[in-house]
Amino acid sequence: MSTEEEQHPDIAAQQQAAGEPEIDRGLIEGWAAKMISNPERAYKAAFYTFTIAFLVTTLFPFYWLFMLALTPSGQFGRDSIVLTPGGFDPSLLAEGDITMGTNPGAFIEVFTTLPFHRFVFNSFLIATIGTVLVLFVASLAGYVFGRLQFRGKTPLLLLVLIVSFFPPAAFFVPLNRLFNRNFDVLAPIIADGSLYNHPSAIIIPVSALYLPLAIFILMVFYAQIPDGLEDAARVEGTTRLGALFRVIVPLSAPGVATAGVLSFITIYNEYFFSSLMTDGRAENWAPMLEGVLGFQGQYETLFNLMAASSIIAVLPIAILVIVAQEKIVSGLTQGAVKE
Amino acid sequence: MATEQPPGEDTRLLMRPLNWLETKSEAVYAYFLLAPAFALLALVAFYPLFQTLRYSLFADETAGADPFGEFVGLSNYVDVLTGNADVPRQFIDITTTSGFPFIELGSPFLRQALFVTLAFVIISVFFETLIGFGQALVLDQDFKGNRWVRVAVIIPWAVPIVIQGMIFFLIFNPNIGFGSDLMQGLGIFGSNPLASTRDGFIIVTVADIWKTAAFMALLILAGLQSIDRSLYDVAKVSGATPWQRFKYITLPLVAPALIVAMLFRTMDAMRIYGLIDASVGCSTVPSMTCLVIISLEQTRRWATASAVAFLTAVVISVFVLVYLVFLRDSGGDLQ
Amino acid sequence: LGDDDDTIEIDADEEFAGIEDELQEALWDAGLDEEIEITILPGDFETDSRRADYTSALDAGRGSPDIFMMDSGWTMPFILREQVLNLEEELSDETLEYVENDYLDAAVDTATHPETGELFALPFFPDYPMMNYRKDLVEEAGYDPEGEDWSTTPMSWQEFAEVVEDVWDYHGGEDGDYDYGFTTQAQAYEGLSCCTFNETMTSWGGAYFGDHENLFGPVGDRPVTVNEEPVHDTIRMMRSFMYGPDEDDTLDDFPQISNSDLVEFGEEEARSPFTGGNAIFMRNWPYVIPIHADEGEGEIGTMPLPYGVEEGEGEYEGTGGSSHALGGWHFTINPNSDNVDESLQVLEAVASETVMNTVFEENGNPPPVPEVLENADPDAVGPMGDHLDTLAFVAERTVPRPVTDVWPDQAASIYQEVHDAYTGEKTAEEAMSDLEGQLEGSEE
Amino acid sequence: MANVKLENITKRYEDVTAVDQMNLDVEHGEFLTLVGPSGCGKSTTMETIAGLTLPTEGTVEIGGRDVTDLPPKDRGISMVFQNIALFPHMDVYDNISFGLRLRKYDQEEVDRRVEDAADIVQLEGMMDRMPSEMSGGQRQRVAIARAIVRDPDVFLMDEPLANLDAELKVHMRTQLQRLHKQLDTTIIYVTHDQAQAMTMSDRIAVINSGVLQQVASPLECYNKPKNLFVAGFIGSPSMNFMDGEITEDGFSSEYATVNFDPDAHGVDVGQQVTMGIRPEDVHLERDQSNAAEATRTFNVVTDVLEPMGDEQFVYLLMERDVEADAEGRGEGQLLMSLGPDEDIAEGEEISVVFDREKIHLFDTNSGDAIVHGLQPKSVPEP
Amino acid sequence: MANVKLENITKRYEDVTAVDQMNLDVEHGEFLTLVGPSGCGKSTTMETIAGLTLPTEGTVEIGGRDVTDLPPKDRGISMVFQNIALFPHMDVYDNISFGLRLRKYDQEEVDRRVEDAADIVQLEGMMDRMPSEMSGGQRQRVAIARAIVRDPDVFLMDEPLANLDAELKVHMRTQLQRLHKQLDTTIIYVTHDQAQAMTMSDRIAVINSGVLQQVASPLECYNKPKNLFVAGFIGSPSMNFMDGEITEDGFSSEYATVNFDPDAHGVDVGQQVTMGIRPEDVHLERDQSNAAEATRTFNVVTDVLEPMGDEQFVYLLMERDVEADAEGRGEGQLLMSLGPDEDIAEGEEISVVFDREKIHLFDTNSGDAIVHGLQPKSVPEP
Ligand SMILES: Nc1ncnc2c1ncn2[C@@H]1O[C@H](COP(=O)(O)OP(=O)(O)OP(=O)(O)O)[C@@H](O)[C@H]1O
Ligand SMILES: Nc1ncnc2c1ncn2[C@@H]1O[C@H](COP(=O)(O)OP(=O)(O)OP(=O)(O)O)[C@@H](O)[C@H]1O
Ligand SMILES: [Mg+2]
Ligand SMILES: [Mg+2]
Repeated sequence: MSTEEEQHPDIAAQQQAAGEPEIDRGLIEGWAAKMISNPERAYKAAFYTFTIAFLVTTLFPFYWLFMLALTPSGQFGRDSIVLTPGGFDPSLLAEGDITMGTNPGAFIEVFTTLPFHRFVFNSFLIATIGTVLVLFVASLAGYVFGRLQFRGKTPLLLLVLIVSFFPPAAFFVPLNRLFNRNFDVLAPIIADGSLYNHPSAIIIPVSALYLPLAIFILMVFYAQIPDGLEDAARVEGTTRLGALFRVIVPLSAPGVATAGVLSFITIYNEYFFSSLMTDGRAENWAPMLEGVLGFQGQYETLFNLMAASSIIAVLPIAILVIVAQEKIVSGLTQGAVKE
Repeated sequence: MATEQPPGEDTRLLMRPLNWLETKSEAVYAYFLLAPAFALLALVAFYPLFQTLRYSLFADETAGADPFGEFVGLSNYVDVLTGNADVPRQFIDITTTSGFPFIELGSPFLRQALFVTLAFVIISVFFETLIGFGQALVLDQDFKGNRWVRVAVIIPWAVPIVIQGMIFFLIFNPNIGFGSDLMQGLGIFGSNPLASTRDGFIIVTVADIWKTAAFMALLILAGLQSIDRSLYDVAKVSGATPWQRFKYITLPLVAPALIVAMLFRTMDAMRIYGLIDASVGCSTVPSMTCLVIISLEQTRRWATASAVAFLTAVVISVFVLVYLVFLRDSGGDLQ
Repeated sequence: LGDDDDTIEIDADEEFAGIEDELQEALWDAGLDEEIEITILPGDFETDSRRADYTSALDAGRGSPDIFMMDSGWTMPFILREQVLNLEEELSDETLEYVENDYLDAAVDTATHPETGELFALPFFPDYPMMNYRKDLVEEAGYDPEGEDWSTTPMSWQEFAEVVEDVWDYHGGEDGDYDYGFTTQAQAYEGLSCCTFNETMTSWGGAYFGDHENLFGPVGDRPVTVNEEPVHDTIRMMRSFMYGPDEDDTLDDFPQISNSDLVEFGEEEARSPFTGGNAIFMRNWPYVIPIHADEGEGEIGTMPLPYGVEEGEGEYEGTGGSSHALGGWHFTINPNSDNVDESLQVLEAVASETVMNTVFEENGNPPPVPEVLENADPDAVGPMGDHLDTLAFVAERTVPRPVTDVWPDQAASIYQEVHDAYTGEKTAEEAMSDLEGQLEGSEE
Repeated sequence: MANVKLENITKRYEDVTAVDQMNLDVEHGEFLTLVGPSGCGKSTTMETIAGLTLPTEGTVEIGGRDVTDLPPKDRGISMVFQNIALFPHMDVYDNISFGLRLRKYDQEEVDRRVEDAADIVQLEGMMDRMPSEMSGGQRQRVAIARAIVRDPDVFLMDEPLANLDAELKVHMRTQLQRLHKQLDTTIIYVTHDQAQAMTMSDRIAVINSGVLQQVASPLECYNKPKNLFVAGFIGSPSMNFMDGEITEDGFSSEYATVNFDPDAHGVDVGQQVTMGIRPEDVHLERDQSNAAEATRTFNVVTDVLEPMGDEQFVYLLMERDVEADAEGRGEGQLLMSLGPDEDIAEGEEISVVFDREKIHLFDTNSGDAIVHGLQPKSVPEP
Repeated sequence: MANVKLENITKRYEDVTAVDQMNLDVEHGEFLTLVGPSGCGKSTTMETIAGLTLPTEGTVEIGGRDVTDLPPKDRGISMVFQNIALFPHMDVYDNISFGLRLRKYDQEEVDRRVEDAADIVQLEGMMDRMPSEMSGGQRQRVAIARAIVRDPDVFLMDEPLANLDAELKVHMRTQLQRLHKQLDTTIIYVTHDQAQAMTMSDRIAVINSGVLQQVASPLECYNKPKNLFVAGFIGSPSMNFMDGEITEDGFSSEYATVNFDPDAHGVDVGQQVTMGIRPEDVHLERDQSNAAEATRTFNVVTDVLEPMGDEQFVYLLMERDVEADAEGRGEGQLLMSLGPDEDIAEGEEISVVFDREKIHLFDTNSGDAIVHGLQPKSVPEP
């Protein structure tokens, strides 16, 4: 499966150029002969096959979701939605209906029915703050577990891990009581002195519950950086902590970016606490989840709006992934990171 | 000239404790850096868990204002394990459900929830790892447009669970989706996939793989990217075929990242709930966490819920121990 | 977040939040102090999530919101735990009397403490299922619903099934344009236990716990009566509808009028094909009527649900005859609120015809007082106008929800076993005898 | 048969041409050393031969086969990397035996070979250390063992001894030479160590900025450098150079003149030439008998002394007021080497002679060598 | 004032004692070179001084302050690492300026200094290369620039020139020496290159297996090695050794005898001693005038010749049937160095003498030196 690393990318280019003048052999026969005589080509073919397979399987549900969003709500239950939205009828185009019987308006109704943008913003803010918090705290802890030797390391690591053994529900009752309690000290900062309806009521538990994973990821990546670099930074005049943030963290860019993306996504999509720590009002920091669920009633479910809102809600993540993948894939570690 | 007199000597307050730390032993330094993490965990995890543990030792009280009755020790645990507890009859008795090869294991907890969960964990984690690895290898290549392929592969992970569940629920919804007809046509599904444990199980598993393979891919990709490329040069010269390079260089070097990914995937899969709830429902595919949530939310048996949560944790811990052994062997620094 | 002190927060849902202004006006018209303003929070649409929200709010002693809108299906546990304000001591005698005398009894029952008889919740609006049908299709097949007065004359299940079969066949049957002759809810979910199965079983003369007065308890001191013939027959009839009479464990003289998709159907799954023009008959709640008016195909007609045995011929008191599960919502007051007095004033105003009519007109939710419904102006209530007589008819033939503190456990057992019987995992007798064991277990 | 032939190899990176039109023919069984300044393209050349880098132009042949498109594993080579590049997750044994295990040698054979290799690099008893637990030199030895354990047709060794101490270096040097003879392999070697280059190689290839300067035996490079670059690069300390002009009488510069017949040496009067003389070919006047034929005497002042133990280097100023520049040598400055016991002090005035037979002349502009060793005098010097 | 003082430093890893009870006093402004075989603990010593490794025992003082507990950044040191350790995520400029930027120097000052440092290591114009785009030598030069840009009190340099070519090595050597004088700093240096150790250092510290063997000036180490280890280690090629016994007449071994008066040299008859003689102190019989005082003539057979350009090494067998072992030297074998022009062939029979004044005697058992240079003969040799 490791197709390309077999040879330099420039080989591929050259081979493609060289492969041109063989067209007139039997198509299949020629192809097979090439495969055998040139395993690189076979790898290449396998590579493209896999890539396309992955693309189709990951993207099809989104495509389907999009079709669902375009389906007018009256069309549910009439025909199955497969490749075209329900009610899709190209012949309507002739009648001047450019939507061809679909309902692109769903993408606007999402915002008019509910302040969906505000929900997304809330989630975005909560996820951003949570991610920063997680990365900072987990960096410190991951560094300790990945690079330092001290007594009690394994037990402490297990203690962190134990948090992940429990379903979130196991934390809920005590946390709910805690976060709804009125703390007079908090009263000047937060209306009515309890954390309910305050973003931190989501940020704190969700970050903490995601923390073990972040710590483990960072631990693994930090452990891989050779000691020499940290030593060099310390000699150059950083503190140990400085060396962590100036050398270890940037060098673990793939790991940190991964932990960051996962953290953001996890918090952004979190299900349990998000739905319980606010009263569901956008102005009370209710997250995007409440927005999506807002289209679902006991009776009537606005499937098309749920689908449209999901697509919209996924967009920030898509942007994040585009940005972060640069980091994840930056070949920083090539060449000079060596013992 | 020889003495260093930096112009902007750092006198910020923040620096003082950091400087103080420099001279301390590695252990003191370690504890200091761990403090924030443990403070957060103490507040949000250890304290609630301790409370929950306490709750699990009391009787359920469904009528009074206080949800807990008198102290009963471990009897909630005993009841859950022996099937005497009033955990909701939310779970199909798998043994009599056709078409799904479950064995009779005793109490409903063990026979249904545990078994469904374990089957789910093993199947889904296996395929997610396999597919995630494949995806990561593809994403690790340099090719035109790989940036977009990367986004496409990772994006399912970004889909909120509610929506993930909804997509698959709707695809297999007899009115709206096409999935049931397709699968029935292929002879894989029975007549009511959303009401059948076997078919529902497949739907949930596929949905989970669709979404979480991306998680594996992301972590493995990061691991792949951290490998010093000159090692591949050495291996190439040593005569390694691509497969051997994968086996002897890539695999062992991503192993720590891979095992961490699998570890957390396993723990997550063990706690599967949201997806089930949002797609086929807990009554079709009962998992351990379903049991907790339903006891908690629906029947308000908090003590029983707490006991089930702890039992879940015990089951998970068994798996985790296995992983930790692997992680240590793979060179992940645990000792 | 600067709520000034006189604003009363009512946690309801998106739809009520949409008519906040109208409601406010109506409350003032009904005599509410002009100083008191309300704000309506769009709580979760999903009833289970709403219950979870309220459970955690009340468990944590949270002071907001001031008023909860609670599903009559799960208000009882809160009452039993005395987590909501006891209205008996707080409301004016006038209002208490109004509720006691004029409100729909079945609704008041779910708002009252079963042991003390004290009122803890104010019924806000009830909800009743009806049989909806495609009037146009039925008429094409040669029936005359209006002439035969379907809207207030219940059929027996036997008659009903034959009519459906006939109309369906007329339109091509299974292979024709309509996949379903009839849709209802047979998913394994709470709605099966409390409502769909409950009402059908009742119409066959069966019951969970004997006489209807036992539905609210006393737990442990009432018979469990599920493993009996009427209950078995209910299941067998449903199996006939789904699989045809040739299958095992069915009733021979009931034709197939649907298919086994029903075991995956909740309200929405049942509604989609109907609204989408793919089903002819449908058991569902009145919310489908405004939706159908908006986007549905064909003309909708309504009638009471069919009966299995004649009214009064059931073995237990309250069973037999056309029966309709009672849904609906109540208002309760958060005892931890700082604004209990104002909240009480709001409830006083809610218990007025002005408010009831406003709600009915704006949202289509029927008034909790039958008399108000009878006096309603058909032109003022939009699409509901055509169905007032059916509504009034079914409002008098309701089956209360059997809500007690153990109901959540029991509901799970019930829908699980019934569903198993529907799908053929077990025979009706096996399933009901298993259920009997489980219910008796939870009654201890 | 494993000769290696580079034809017209060019490797360009974005902004650098690392290797430029290189043609190199290494015979079977030859020990060829690539030398050249840092960054001149030695490693790049090695990588091209190994197939780790694809040349921008040109072809590589090994054993008569065109291997330009073959992957490294099919080229029959093994390589020691400049950056050592041990597998961090394998212990010493696994690192060394990696290539053998890939080829599925049986366990005994692997053990035997690993033991032999470890023996050669003196790593016995460290078989289960991890790379992170070893010193720099130990790691480098593991890297060497990993390459030699496999007896390939061609060895590529990029600075394999850089981190070793003198004694071990000599030991390894001898070991490699022995191995070379025993196994009858071709070795291409990169080193910055003159002693290694001189003693081990059959031929040396001198590279500058990616361009091959001279390929010849070590002594030929030393004695008959093809151009100024090679002359300056080979030999440590390096040759003394003086820029001057050809006059009727021979060479003349600001600081020195040397008499000879321009015609007999193929230079033209007025030509800009650079004269070169190695430090060991500068003799004290009193020792002039050591020179085959001495030039006239130059009076100089000693500047810096560098005792090396077995010899000492003396920096000389041709005139007292010459200022020594950063490198210690420049116009008007001269380095000579003396026996360790010669009694000499800094700032002393002494007289020295050059060995005429060891004088090199280069064209200053093109840098090409013109003459190596002046012909015997026909006219007596003043 | 930045002297460095190690007191009783011991560093133990699990199974290795890397540094053993080391006491070392480096004076302010001194240039001290640590030498020793690979794995002897040089890097560990450096790390201890830098504060990167905590010694198991002992204290480190810099400038009179006990810094054992101070972090590296407060010790006023800078360091060139053996493994180079460039920050792979920073370009050359950022790598070099890292320490300055940490200390918040203003931009101009940073630019100026970086430029100067880059100049010294000849890296101008490469400021925005990434480490992965550079050759080995270029990387090493960046590492040196990073260390010198900061003018600290103490420089620690672990093999800073290993990857550089001879010319650049000489250049850098001179630059470092100049820097050393200019900045008046203390330099502690590790190298495997004898030439560097000899030419640059004020003193050399020879380490073996973590134990300090001798700390003295380069010439003293060369001429008066304190024990067998130092004698063998310093000097390249290294000293010839012969094991033998003291007789009434002096030294006697299987292959050679040297006459002297045991009493006058502080040895006892019957004592096991090892005689040492450096290759350059073995002379051809016909050149014996070059020796201060020659021993008797030994008839030997030449074995291998190694021409080095400026000299040649000749391996001699004391008897024809002696078999040369792997290292080329052993009992009965001898290495001598000759001028490059001596005409000599392999397998020739020749006669050589030793320079009596250059003969060293060591106690074979303890390894300690007994005598450096025999006293002038009182009895004529046979
Ligand atoms: N982290 C470690 N764990 C165990 N042993 C170690 C560790 N680091 C070094 N050693 C051992 O300590 C000894 C001294 O190592 P050190 O790096 O100081 O040697 P060195 O003198 O610098 O050698 P070289 O010249 O080869 O660089 C070696 O035997 C080495 O194997
Ligand atoms: N990946 C790269 N991208 C850009 N330039 C590069 C790259 N690799 C090498 N170079 C440049 O190519 C030239 C030749 O590099 P090479 O590594 O072959 O030098 P070298 O002769 O091995 O030097 P050294 O003796 O210092 O190891 C250098 O100028 C170097 O900076
Ligand atoms: Mg190189
Ligand atoms: Mg070292």
